[in-house]
Amino acid sequence: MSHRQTQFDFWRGVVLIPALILALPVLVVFASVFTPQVEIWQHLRQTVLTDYIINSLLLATGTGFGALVIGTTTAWFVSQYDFFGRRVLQWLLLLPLAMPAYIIAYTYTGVLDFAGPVQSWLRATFSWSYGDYWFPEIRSLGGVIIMLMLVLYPYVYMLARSAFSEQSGSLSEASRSLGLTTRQHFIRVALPLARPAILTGTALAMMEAFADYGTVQYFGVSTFTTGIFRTWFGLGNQPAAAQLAAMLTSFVLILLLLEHWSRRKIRYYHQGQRHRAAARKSLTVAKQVGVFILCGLPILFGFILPASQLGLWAAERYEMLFDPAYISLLWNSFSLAAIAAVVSVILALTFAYAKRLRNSLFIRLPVQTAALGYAIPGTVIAIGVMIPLAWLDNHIDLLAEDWFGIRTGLLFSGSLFALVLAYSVRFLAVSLHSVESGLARIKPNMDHAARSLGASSSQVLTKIHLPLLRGSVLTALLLVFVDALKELPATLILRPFNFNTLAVRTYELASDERLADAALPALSIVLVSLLPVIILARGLDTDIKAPDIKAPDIKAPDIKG
Amino acid sequence: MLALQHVAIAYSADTVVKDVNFALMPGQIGCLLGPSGCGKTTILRAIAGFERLKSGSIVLQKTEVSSAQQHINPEQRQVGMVFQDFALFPHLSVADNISFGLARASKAEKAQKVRQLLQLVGLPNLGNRFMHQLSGGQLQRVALARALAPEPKVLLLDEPFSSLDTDLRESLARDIRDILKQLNITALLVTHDQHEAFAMADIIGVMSDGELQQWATPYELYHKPINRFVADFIGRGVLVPGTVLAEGKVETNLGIFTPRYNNIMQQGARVDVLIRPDDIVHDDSSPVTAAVVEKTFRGSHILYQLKLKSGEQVQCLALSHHNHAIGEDIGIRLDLDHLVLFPV
Amino acid sequence: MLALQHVAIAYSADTVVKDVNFALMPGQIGCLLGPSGCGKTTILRAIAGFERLKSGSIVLQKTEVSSAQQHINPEQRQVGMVFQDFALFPHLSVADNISFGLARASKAEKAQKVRQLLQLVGLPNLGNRFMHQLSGGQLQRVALARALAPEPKVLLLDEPFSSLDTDLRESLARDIRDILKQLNITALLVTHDQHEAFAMADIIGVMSDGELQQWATPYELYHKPINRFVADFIGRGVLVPGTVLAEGKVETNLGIFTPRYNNIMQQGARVDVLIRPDDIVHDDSSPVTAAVVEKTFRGSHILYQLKLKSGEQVQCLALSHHNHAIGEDIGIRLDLDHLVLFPV
Amino acid sequence: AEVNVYSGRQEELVKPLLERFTAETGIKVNLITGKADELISRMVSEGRNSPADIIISSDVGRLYRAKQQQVLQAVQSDTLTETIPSALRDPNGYWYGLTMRARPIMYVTAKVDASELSTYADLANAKWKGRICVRSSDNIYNQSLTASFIAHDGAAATAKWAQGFVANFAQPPRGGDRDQIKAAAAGMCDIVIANTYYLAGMLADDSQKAAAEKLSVFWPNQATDGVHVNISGAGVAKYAPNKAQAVKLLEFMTTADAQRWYAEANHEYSIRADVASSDILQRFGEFKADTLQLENLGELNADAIRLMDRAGWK
Ligand SMILES: Nc1ncnc2c1ncn2[C@@H]1O[C@H](COP(=O)(O)OP(=O)(O)OP(=O)(O)O)[C@@H](O)[C@H]1O
Ligand SMILES: Nc1ncnc2c1ncn2[C@@H]1O[C@H](COP(=O)(O)OP(=O)(O)OP(=O)(O)O)[C@@H](O)[C@H]1O
Ligand SMILES: [Fe+3]
Ligand SMILES: [Mg+2]
Ligand SMILES: [Mg+2]
Repeated sequence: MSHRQTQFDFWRGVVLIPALILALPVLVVFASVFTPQVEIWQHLRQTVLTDYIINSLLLATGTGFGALVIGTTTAWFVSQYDFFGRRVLQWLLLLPLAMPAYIIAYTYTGVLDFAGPVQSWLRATFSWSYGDYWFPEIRSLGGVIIMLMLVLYPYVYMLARSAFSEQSGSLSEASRSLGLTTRQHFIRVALPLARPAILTGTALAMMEAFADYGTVQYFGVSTFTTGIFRTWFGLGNQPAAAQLAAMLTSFVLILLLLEHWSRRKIRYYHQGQRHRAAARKSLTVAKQVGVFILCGLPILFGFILPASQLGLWAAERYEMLFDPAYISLLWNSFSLAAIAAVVSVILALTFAYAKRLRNSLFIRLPVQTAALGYAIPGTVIAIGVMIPLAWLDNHIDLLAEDWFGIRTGLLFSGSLFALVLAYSVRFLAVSLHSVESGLARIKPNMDHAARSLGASSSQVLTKIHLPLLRGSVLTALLLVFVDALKELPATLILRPFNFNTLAVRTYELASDERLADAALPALSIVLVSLLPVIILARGLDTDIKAPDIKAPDIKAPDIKG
Repeated sequence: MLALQHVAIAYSADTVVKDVNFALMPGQIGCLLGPSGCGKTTILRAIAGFERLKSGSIVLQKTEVSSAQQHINPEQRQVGMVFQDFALFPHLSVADNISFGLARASKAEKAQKVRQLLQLVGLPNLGNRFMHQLSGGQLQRVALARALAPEPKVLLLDEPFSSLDTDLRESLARDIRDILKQLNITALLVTHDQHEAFAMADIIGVMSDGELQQWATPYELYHKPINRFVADFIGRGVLVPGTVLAEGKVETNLGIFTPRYNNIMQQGARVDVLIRPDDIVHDDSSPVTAAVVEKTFRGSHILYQLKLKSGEQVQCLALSHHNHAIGEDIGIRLDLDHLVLFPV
Repeated sequence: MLALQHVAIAYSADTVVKDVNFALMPGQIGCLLGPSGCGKTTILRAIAGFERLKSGSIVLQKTEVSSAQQHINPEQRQVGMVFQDFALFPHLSVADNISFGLARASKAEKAQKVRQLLQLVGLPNLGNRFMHQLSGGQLQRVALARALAPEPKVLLLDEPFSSLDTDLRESLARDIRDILKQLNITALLVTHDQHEAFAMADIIGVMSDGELQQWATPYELYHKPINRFVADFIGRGVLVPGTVLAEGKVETNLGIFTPRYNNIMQQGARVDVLIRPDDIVHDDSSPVTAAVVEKTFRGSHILYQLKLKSGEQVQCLALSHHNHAIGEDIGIRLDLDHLVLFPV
Repeated sequence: AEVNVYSGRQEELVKPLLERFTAETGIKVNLITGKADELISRMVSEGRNSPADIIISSDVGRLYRAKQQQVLQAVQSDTLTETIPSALRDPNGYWYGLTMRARPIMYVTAKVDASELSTYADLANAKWKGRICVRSSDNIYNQSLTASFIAHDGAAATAKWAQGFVANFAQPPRGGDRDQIKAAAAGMCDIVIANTYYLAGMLADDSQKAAAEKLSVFWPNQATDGVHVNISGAGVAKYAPNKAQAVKLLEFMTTADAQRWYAEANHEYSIRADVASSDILQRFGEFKADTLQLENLGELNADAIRLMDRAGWK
């Protein structure tokens, strides 16, 4: 009896306290609704609110849809078929994520806008002038959607890829024995089974689109995010800005709840006794070429073209490379992103597992709340992190002065701790959703079997789930790492003195419209992202390789669901 | 040692186990029989601690481990389980699966134990294989070995031999029974094979629809079923209508019988008499004959479905040398030792 | 209709099926028996098209679907399969799983078919459940219904009744046999239950270690096993040494027998005679007695292990009314219809 | 000794100066850059434990807000009061201007004659229909410009002007000041409103020079209030742990040397009369700057935004 008590408290404690801390910024935002700002809302409603809502929704759905289509298709081909170049494409497909959206926006604008080389050439060639011809306007809502979808589809791709490759071969055999072609199997079985993963990726892309500031701002599209900044900094009304953020978050919350509700009865683990991985199918040469081109397109547009443009710009400033400050920039970025990735994946594993163990509202609520942080613009979250931390620091300082006559100053805020905390809040959604969608594919009897053999609940996590979740955990690590690498708003505001990152550097130069100077750090973000990709690529690949009888390290390819 | 008291278990609103009571002494082997979906696995899962009780309690070695209020974690119960779906760990080799529960053992001890258990289940050379490289029956044996390895105080076996061929099943059942007895492990087995239950269990529970119908020794269960369900479920048989005469004798179309035990039935009461296939002995020389309606070849025997002159159908198990055609009339004789009656 | 010619199948370097040959006529029901791990599932998987052949060929309806060079995709074979591990779709309800293969049917037709099949497998009310809400036996029945729904030309059943209780198993086996016959579906069944094989199959193959030992009718298999392995694997029995006398008679410690069929054996040759438990009839009045060494209660019968005066052990299946204690001497009589001999 | 700087200007535009300061005084400088508003929020929540000694902003509105939020303290320094014109600093010494920039009208030399131009107000005239490029009203430069309009002419007149002005846009606002200049050079529009240092920066950049050369600067409102200007500036934090060093840094930034660096590195106008502008800036000619007390811009910023919202200035 006492055992049960302590266990219960253990998981509650392990989850509740960090989850509440992580949820705090989101709660700070939501707390704003208690200070009604009637007058300003009236103004917003009469003027710009409709625009904000429509644009934000279009932006998020457009981006989400695009990411879904690109990510799912590429993931399917990469996980199911063997074709020339698959091994390389498989991780190249992740790279566009490393491009800050506003940077890719700058590069495309540079090429495609009215003053850019393409249109200038057209005008010169056909002696047209402004208004004589139609050309798609890159700096438009449609343009933002395309830019965002080019850099955000990797969320869907990564999650779907591990979902597809972990699907049990026996299910595809079952549908084939019932006469389904591979395509029909994809639509009727593989896709619905990967649904949690795919929709999670899509939700991440949508949340990021909701929270995007740089691109919409540059393209002159008014969304909730630009509205929040305008209201906060321009109108100087912080509560109203937070209320806008709360409204935005509510949209996301409703979407997420609907999705969960619609599949509440479904489970995604395979009931079978055996875990046979599906072997990748081989293709004819012609088809290989087709698939290669198909999977290459997102890389071409999301990575190669913009990176070449950046490369051209950067070539002019290559001396910067030899600046020692530049090395510290690389190191800061890399180490911070690595820490953030590890911390947020550990948190995600703990939270997701606690939810699996005890599906109580007590645990679900704070965890879910914390995971909403992703939909809130980074600056708002950063302030939400800073306010409670500084409050805590100041109170510790006061107490210490009262009791011991010493001043402690700022212990947490303004330290790397604050930054890591902010990253955790911001990226918990990414890691948690990846891990959860993987966990849903492990059947509960695995846990039960281990526990009946005397493994404690935490041993189940380390000895059973972790190895089985390898694909999902690697995915989460990579996604958070890359995301953290280009994280800007929280870094900007929370970092300690004299601490710079590549993203900050890129942003400062780009915001001063010095694109050529911004190109090198921007490109470096991509290059640094390559490091973990290369380190983890082996793990990713064996992950989908149908294990062979001689392979000594078979992993969990088919706990599927 | 293991006692269930008024145990009820529900999935959401569905109560699938209702008021189940039974107890096993240390070292005793119990068995649950019952139709598919009657709640056998659910009971095992509750004992292992994977399902919570709606009401009632489960006591293990004098400790209440489950009740509506209280729930001790599975890993603290020392209850091993062979899962119906095996639940083997796909990321571990056969040997690692088996040694999984031997957390505290040394490397050499583990290897020794694994070798021993692989020998027992007849897979001596497959220690390095992974789960997707095994056949169904091999998987099942690995699951069995894994559950045996830590020598739990209580072992729950959910259809542990269902994927094995008869020979292997019987020899393995015998070996495992020996091990259980030797280590004084209390075991609860679920099986659909009644012969296996009879051979292995000290005591058997028959369940239906979430309720425990009878908890008794194999012999009692077969010969003194407590109700129609048990009579029907265990073994074969048909119920033939009859009437109670004076002195407790019973009259049916097949003749008049004297119950060995005193059935407290009123004279004139209408009853059903359970006639098992082995109560009807095929005897070519008997004057009573019946027509073969259906026959099933069962190796050593042929099971005949017979139609009596009076129209009633009964079954008869004859040695398979007596191969008669459908439609043929064959001689039968009644050899009714245990008269089982149910009031109509 | 379905023919395997010199089929060999390997996993990497391991050849697990070797030179297997058999054929089924349209509408015929075949069955594979064999010890766990002997390659039964592998053969079914090769017929369905999930494994490639190392050599040999598989012909389905006059088309060669598999050979070392050639491999027609599973979805083009119209071969249904009940998988040993069910492979049900966890994201679909029971009804949707069953109607999964009915792509071209209208909604009403699907609903009708699902209702009908759920009725058949005894799950009429569970159409809306998901897989995690079903018991093991219920899952198995859904898998069966799903494979039957599209009425494939060829149906492969891999231990389709292993998780069901005896009553349900028998009635379902009978119903499914009727359906197969009625729709003229060629079926190949794998089972570990020999009674089931006998009852359901027109023809049975016994496998061992990847090789097909005998392909024959149930009766032949039991009474004319082609080699010691089959004799041992099918039914029970012991081999008693004997010597061939003049005129083909055989002498053993149990007496002298006349084979019904002419065994072309040299006089004086040393042979083993297969004695099945049903060849030894328990007869209290017989002068020949043997001591009870071991007994297993099997419901309708008790299986006695007996020790003859000469030291040989034999088995005897006696009606369970004849309940004798271990150590007791009981009367036996030999009733040897089919003399099965193997040269030593 | 050290001094902690919160800078709303990018590192590129402060760090070299700070390094020079360290070299000259031996005072170590710690720096964080960011958006001024966020840095102010950070100072507010850090309260009395804030390590910040000095906050630098590229916009007077932010300095005004910092003062409002009470994170600044008044400091007096003769050097500062003497070198900085009074319009460019807080009357009480809460903040001091460091450099100045103007936001004039630029026109495509080939399509517009300078004589057609006069004031900002004139840009609402229908004759400019479809000929004006300007960036979004999200941008502080436009907010300040509108705020100065309100300060001079009142809200009603400004609202009317904004209506007409927005109606003349060649395209919905998008991109930055340089993008407007490039669009004009490429022929999309004839008139641009942009900060001087952007045009100057383009002229100094070989790859953008050709486009920039197609435009000329027109100084509007010379007959009336003068061209709209804004400043970058700095103030000393209320709880500055190193106040003395902070003041020293402020003073350093107003030295002729430092001012010259700004003039050359970023083409800004010095607050010192004795420091010449860069060559490029000199080519734009002399102008009369608006003498509006800059504090007003901060005060009216919110009003300006609402007004632009209503005018449909995206
Ligand atoms: N992927 C694989 N790699 C290597 N060996 C395998 C693989 N799959 C099966 N085997 C081996 O092939 C043999 C035949 O397997 P199969 O599944 O056909 O057996 P089975 O006759 O169906 O047995 P069971 O009755 O236990 O299901 C087994 O010994 C098994 O260990
Ligand atoms: N998660 C669930 N939700 C709802 N009902 C369930 C759930 N799990 C099982 N059931 C139902 O509970 C009943 C008992 O299931 P259980 O698994 O205990 O049966 P069982 O006796 O083991 O059957 P079998 O012999 O087929 O394995 C079944 O009718 C099953 O449908
Ligand atoms: Fe600027
Ligand atoms: Mg069960
Ligand atoms: Mg098998």
